[in-house]
Amino acid sequence: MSETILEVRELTKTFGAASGGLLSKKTDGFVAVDSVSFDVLRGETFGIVGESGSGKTTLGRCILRVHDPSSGSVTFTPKEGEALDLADAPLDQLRKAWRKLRMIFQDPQASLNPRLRVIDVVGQALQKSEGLKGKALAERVGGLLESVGLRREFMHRYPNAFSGGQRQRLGIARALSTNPELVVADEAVSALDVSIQAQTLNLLQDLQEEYALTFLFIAHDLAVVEHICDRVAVMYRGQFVEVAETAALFGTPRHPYTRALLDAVPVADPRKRRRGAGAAEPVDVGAPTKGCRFAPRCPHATEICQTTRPPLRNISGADVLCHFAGEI
Amino acid sequence: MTAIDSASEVQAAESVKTPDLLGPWALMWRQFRRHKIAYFSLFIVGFVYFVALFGEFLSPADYLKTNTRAPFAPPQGIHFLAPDEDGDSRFLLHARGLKMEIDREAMRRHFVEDPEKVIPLGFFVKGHEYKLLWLMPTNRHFFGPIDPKQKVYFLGADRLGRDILSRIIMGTRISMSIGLVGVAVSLIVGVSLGGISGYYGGWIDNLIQRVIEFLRSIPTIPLWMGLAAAIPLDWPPLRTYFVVTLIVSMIGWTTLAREVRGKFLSLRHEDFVVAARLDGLSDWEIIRKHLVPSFASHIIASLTLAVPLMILAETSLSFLGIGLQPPIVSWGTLLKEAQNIRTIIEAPWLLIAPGTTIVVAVLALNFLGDGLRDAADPYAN
Amino acid sequence: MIGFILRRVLYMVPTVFLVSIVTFIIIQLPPGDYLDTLAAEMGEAGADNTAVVEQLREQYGLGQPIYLQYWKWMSGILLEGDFGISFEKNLPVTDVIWDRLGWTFAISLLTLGFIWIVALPIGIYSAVRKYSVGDYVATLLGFIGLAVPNFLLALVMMYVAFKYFGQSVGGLVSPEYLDQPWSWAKFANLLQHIWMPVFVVGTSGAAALIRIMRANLLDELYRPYVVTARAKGMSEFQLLMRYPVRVALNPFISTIGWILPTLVSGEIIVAVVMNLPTTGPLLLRALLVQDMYLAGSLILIVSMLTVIGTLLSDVLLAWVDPRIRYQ
Amino acid sequence: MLTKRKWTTLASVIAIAVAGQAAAWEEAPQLAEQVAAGSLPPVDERLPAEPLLMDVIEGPGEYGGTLRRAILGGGDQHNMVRTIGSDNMVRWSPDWSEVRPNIAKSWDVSDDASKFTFHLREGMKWSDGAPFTADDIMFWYEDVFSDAALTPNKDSTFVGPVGPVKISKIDDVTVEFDFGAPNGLFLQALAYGFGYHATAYPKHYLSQFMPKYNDDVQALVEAEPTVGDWVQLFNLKAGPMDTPLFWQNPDRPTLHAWHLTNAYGATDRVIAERNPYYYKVDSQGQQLPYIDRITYDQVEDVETILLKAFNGEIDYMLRHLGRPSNKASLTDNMERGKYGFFDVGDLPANIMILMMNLNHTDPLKREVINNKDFRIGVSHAMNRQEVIDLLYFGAGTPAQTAPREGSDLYKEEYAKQYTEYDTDLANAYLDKVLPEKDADGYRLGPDGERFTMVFLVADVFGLQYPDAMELIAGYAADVGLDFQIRTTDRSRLIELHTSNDFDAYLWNCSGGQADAYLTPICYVPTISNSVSWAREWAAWGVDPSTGEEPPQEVKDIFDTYNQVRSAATPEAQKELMQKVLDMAAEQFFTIGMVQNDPVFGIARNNVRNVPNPLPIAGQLWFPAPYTAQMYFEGGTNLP
Repeated sequence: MSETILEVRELTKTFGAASGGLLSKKTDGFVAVDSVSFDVLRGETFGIVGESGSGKTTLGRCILRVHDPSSGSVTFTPKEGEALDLADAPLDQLRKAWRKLRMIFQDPQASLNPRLRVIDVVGQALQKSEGLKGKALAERVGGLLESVGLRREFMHRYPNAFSGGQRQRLGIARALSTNPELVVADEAVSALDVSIQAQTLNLLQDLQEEYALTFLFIAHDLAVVEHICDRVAVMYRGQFVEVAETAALFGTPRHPYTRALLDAVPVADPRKRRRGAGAAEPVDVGAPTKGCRFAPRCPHATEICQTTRPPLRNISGADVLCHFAGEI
Repeated sequence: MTAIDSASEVQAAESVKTPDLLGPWALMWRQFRRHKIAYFSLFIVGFVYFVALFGEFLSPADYLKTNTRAPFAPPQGIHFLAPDEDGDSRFLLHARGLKMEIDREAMRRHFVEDPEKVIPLGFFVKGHEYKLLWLMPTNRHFFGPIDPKQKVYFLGADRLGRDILSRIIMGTRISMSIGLVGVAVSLIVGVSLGGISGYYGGWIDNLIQRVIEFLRSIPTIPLWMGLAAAIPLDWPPLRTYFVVTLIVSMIGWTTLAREVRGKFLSLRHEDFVVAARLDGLSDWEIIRKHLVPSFASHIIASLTLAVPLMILAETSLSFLGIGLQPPIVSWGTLLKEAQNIRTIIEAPWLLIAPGTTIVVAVLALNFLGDGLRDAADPYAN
Repeated sequence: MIGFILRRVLYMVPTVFLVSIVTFIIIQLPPGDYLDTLAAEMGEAGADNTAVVEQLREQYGLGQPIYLQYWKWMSGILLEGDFGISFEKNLPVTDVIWDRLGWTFAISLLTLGFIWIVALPIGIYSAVRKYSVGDYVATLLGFIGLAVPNFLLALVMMYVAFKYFGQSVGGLVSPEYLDQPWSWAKFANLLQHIWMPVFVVGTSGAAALIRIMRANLLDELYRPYVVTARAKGMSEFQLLMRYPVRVALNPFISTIGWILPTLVSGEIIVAVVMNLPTTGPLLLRALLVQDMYLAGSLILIVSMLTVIGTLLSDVLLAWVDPRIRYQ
Repeated sequence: MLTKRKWTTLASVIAIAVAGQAAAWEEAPQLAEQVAAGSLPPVDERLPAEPLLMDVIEGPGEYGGTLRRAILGGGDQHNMVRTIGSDNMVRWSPDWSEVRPNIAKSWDVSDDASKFTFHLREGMKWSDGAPFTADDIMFWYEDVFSDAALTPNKDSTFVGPVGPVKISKIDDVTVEFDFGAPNGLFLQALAYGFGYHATAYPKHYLSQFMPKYNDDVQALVEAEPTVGDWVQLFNLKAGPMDTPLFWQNPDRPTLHAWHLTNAYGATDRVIAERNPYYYKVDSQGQQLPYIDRITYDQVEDVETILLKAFNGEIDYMLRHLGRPSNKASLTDNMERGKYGFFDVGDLPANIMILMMNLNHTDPLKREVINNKDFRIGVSHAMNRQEVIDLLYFGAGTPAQTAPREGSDLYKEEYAKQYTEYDTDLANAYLDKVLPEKDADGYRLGPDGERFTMVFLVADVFGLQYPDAMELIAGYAADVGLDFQIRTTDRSRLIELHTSNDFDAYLWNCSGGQADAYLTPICYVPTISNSVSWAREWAAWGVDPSTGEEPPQEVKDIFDTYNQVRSAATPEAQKELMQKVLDMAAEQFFTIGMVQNDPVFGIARNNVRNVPNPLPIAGQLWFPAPYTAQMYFEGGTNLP
């Protein structure tokens, strides 16, 4: 169980940077993912949490090479076959890797082309990779639908004939169609009603066992993450500020931002969320700061936080990006 | 990333009512039929193309045949009751003959309907020879005087005594096909260039955008005039016609290319396109299976809206005298011929008849396009 | 933002250069030159002054190769702001066009105003009351505006003005004011005349904009934020003005970019029929008789103004809606 | 040895008689005010010693009013040429029958008609008050006409059978024109429009643009942005009257009755003000013109002129209005516009002629077209009466290109040969030339391909020609001929036919009346901007080293016409001209369709002294010599 399936090193993604050509001046652009490194172990569920705009979705997409990373490496090691650096793999190798490395989208509505029937959407990868057609395809898609708890006959419907939860099941079925090893679930349940969220999460857990899946689970909802993940990374403005076992993180949060997040959790009283430590104060997201990125919002910030980037420290099993990790 | 999209809930609620197997085209059709005027317009447009196709059959007279006894003859009504020998009225579809008086001093002809002179009318009557659908030689016409030697001008006659109704009918073929051919050219050029521009982006997008910007910044009429004047005079009318069509379609493709580009740009980052890519589909497969179907309906709507623009563009060309050459007749040339004070005063039907035809056809096409556009994206709202 | 504007301005240079070349080619495309036209007119007098024509050909430098003529024209414009001469008027082009450009601008601006004033409320109404009787009426009127060729409208309106209002037709002022200095009476007389071309030229543009406005607004009206705002109990009018209308205004800003070429083209025929002292008839005449420096300079100037107009509207759009900048 | 024939009209005798009592001259109130204010010399100082006593049409008139007209934005300079511009040394009588004195008070002609001595009016002045003398004519002759740079090719009016005229000054008011050989048509030519040159070059004004008279001419060249050297400058300031140039220089003094105050084309309205120095008076001693000013309101579309006429905004006009198709609507609005019609004798040799290219570059087509039987066949195939009924409301007669009934040179066979509409006869003639037909019934050429001719038509006079051509193509198809129609604009048409790059085209031709003598372009091959049917032969006729040698019959026509030009007496001229016409009719160069009836113009109800009927022709620039004696009854425009 300790085998590494995904190794991410110094992954950086910058948007809108220009080198300064004939007709444009040099711009630094906006750093969405800032030198992120982590490992995902086979069979675990690795969670990434953060607010909107923290760069978690970009990170997920860079791993899959939906976006080209600006620098860094993403090494994917399937059970059979060579390890592959997805960050600069050629397209044909990427396509092979994508069979083992799938994605569940946040918005089931947007990710399912409304003009195609379920059989063509869910079976699209199968048609392409295995050349399945007709009965064989129907058989496989039928099996997939059943495994996500949908009726086999639904395969002839159009996606718009389904409810939100059902659609997300379709998205899951589609992700599973090629027997993947690693599934990146980008806010897979956040678009769903709370009751359906729970059902879907349970389904995911069941499927993880059944298919021996590894999940990279991206979410902004701490409760969901706590429920499903083995390890959790907290992302703030493009950086992992804390990575730890789920229990450790929720038990003893080390980073002030993690604390702020957890303080904001009580869902029952939305007004309380607003009072969370500086969490709602908007700061220009694009502006680079010299020191700690969280410093402007941090209740513990001192002189050094304004001027010097904090180092990554390992404190009792948790990696924390803070000058005062362990002290506060 | 936004939270729960309330629109999707609305959609979900609606989808309960939606029959299971209703596909996107069926949905569009349902939506389209709700737009009553558009639905009605579909039939008008269908009828107009029917007229274009069966022009000779539907025209009561040879559209080129002049008549010294009928220049500026006014429209003749259709009457139902005619007196028989006993002086009683009986049912007879007929028109009344025209008596012409020439006023040489004012250089004018007066026409008076002569109730005595009855010209019986009928369906499927004999008339001038033609080939139905360019194939079947025949001389049958849908409606007209039973005696082929008689002349009746339902919408009046022009300065050379030619039947305006027949000329409008025959002009339909030219005008409507100018729209179609022009739109086809715009479609091919616009979709390919717009697609390239939007899908690949980068320098090629920039280049194409500059070309479009450049073309749009030149006023169209000088452009047309320069190009039209460069057509060699010894070309046969049909080739000239084709080139005129191409010139007219210059206005269409830039708009279309911009639209297609915009669609590509916005669709390129849609989740279902990303998903398709992750499913292993190639660029070409994505364009074919996902992108093109997604905006095909929009394109169809835009094209429907472009056809009337082409028709109007041709009338402008004709007005400037650089459009079609006689004996080819189009709505534009008919309108141009009637574009003078003398016609307004003496023979307003020469202006009203083709004018109304153009307005009705253009209206119908616009409503059709409008309805198609509203229906184009059944998932939009 | 400044970088964006700078880049766009730099892009203009090749565009305008290309426009100048293509303009020159377009006006050279028809066979023959101005002197053939002049010879034709002189032929009317029964004179066959081939000698005079050849002499003038020399005078106007029309015997030279085309690239030399182009170079002469371009270098004149760039170095001295000299657009060449009008053969037919025997005046520097710059003396001929400014007055007319002024009127063209005036009519264009009035037309733009007319289009906006008409299209905005009708477009909003039409979108908010989708498929209502009012919407159908507005749509119908809009489409009729689109469907009637404007030169037809021009002639009919002129005839109606003549026949039923006894108005002196043609031009922007009555004949008795033609060589009068500007006065209130003349201005009032101008107002009596100018609405007609503005109406004729503006109808199709207004109709098009109504359609665009309606479509854009419909897109916006069903967005979640509108639904949310409505749920919060905001009044319908406030709601509309707060967001959707603002977003849907983009095409209105875009009109600044395309209004000029459309008006110049659309206006040519109308201006001929209605005898307006604008660039239209001047350009048409110059093209017909191949008065090439006049025609070329007019097209060039109009094209340049268009490019500038497009730039202006793009900058405005980018200012209003920063997302556009990166597209 | 010169024997002088004295031409002195009654008018000048009276004029001399009246001249004795200078106080008798009257002038317009407008001018009297200026005289009173001292800004203008008194009228007897402005008028020449012997003013021209004008033979007014109805009677003496009253001063005042503005003659309002409309003018097109471009290419309409003849609007002014024909109302103001034609005021030459001599003029045609209002009925176009004899040449009368004008600027010249009298002249003597040598017996062989080679020398012409003109007597000018003493004390005559340009419109700016500077004296007009023989020196002005000599300036034109020596410095303009004889200068190779300014006049590379001489106008044919001043070129005799053996070369350009030689002019010498006898004294300040006498000049002699010597052609060195008989030139019997010269006086006629001088009375037509293009005779204007000799009296249109004021030395005191134009000499400043010549280095010969002005050392500092370069400064003027530099001040004028549109010119590069003094020749261009001079051409700009002294442009030919039939080009816009003349009317764009209001500074140039003239001898015309009105003088432009602003340039044509630069403003919305061109205004011509009364010339206070005009040299004509009426029988009551009133100085002409009666009408204060002429305004030309610029319009872009001829339709507007029609509406203006309906509205009563046009006082006198035939140009652009006098088309058969406008007659009915003009009649309907007569009361509203308060105008009436007058007849216009615009009567050319033919108003619609099929001009086929006898010098076609394609030998095959040339062979067919040059076959007279082919042309006769085509002529018989034409249903001329139908064309007349449809396009001219029956107002015209089927005819060939020929002098018209009523003119001196008329002969029935010229006009009527082959005009009978008879398809059988047409087919019989055509069968002799193109007997074979294809499956569609069209005749095949000698090469076995369908024989097709492309006809060019210009839509200059409304749709008249394109419509006619559609009818003609129909008649041709009835006898198996494939005539194709190409509508184009006039300048392109001219460019194609003057470069001999055409099969055939549809146009008209002058020479229906007395102008046949001077513009026989449809009877003798001539290099012309309007008419081309044998360009190569015409070029040979001018210079046998160019073009192509024509057949003997055509050479004979050239010879005979040269004899017409040098004949001294009208009788000899007529006899020889008749010979030319005989030969041309025998050759049957062009196929005429229609000789029209007179057309019309409109004049508002209080405009008097309107020539009716008014003859006009290509070179007869009427009514210009007679506009000065028109007046408004009541001295002002009708409301």
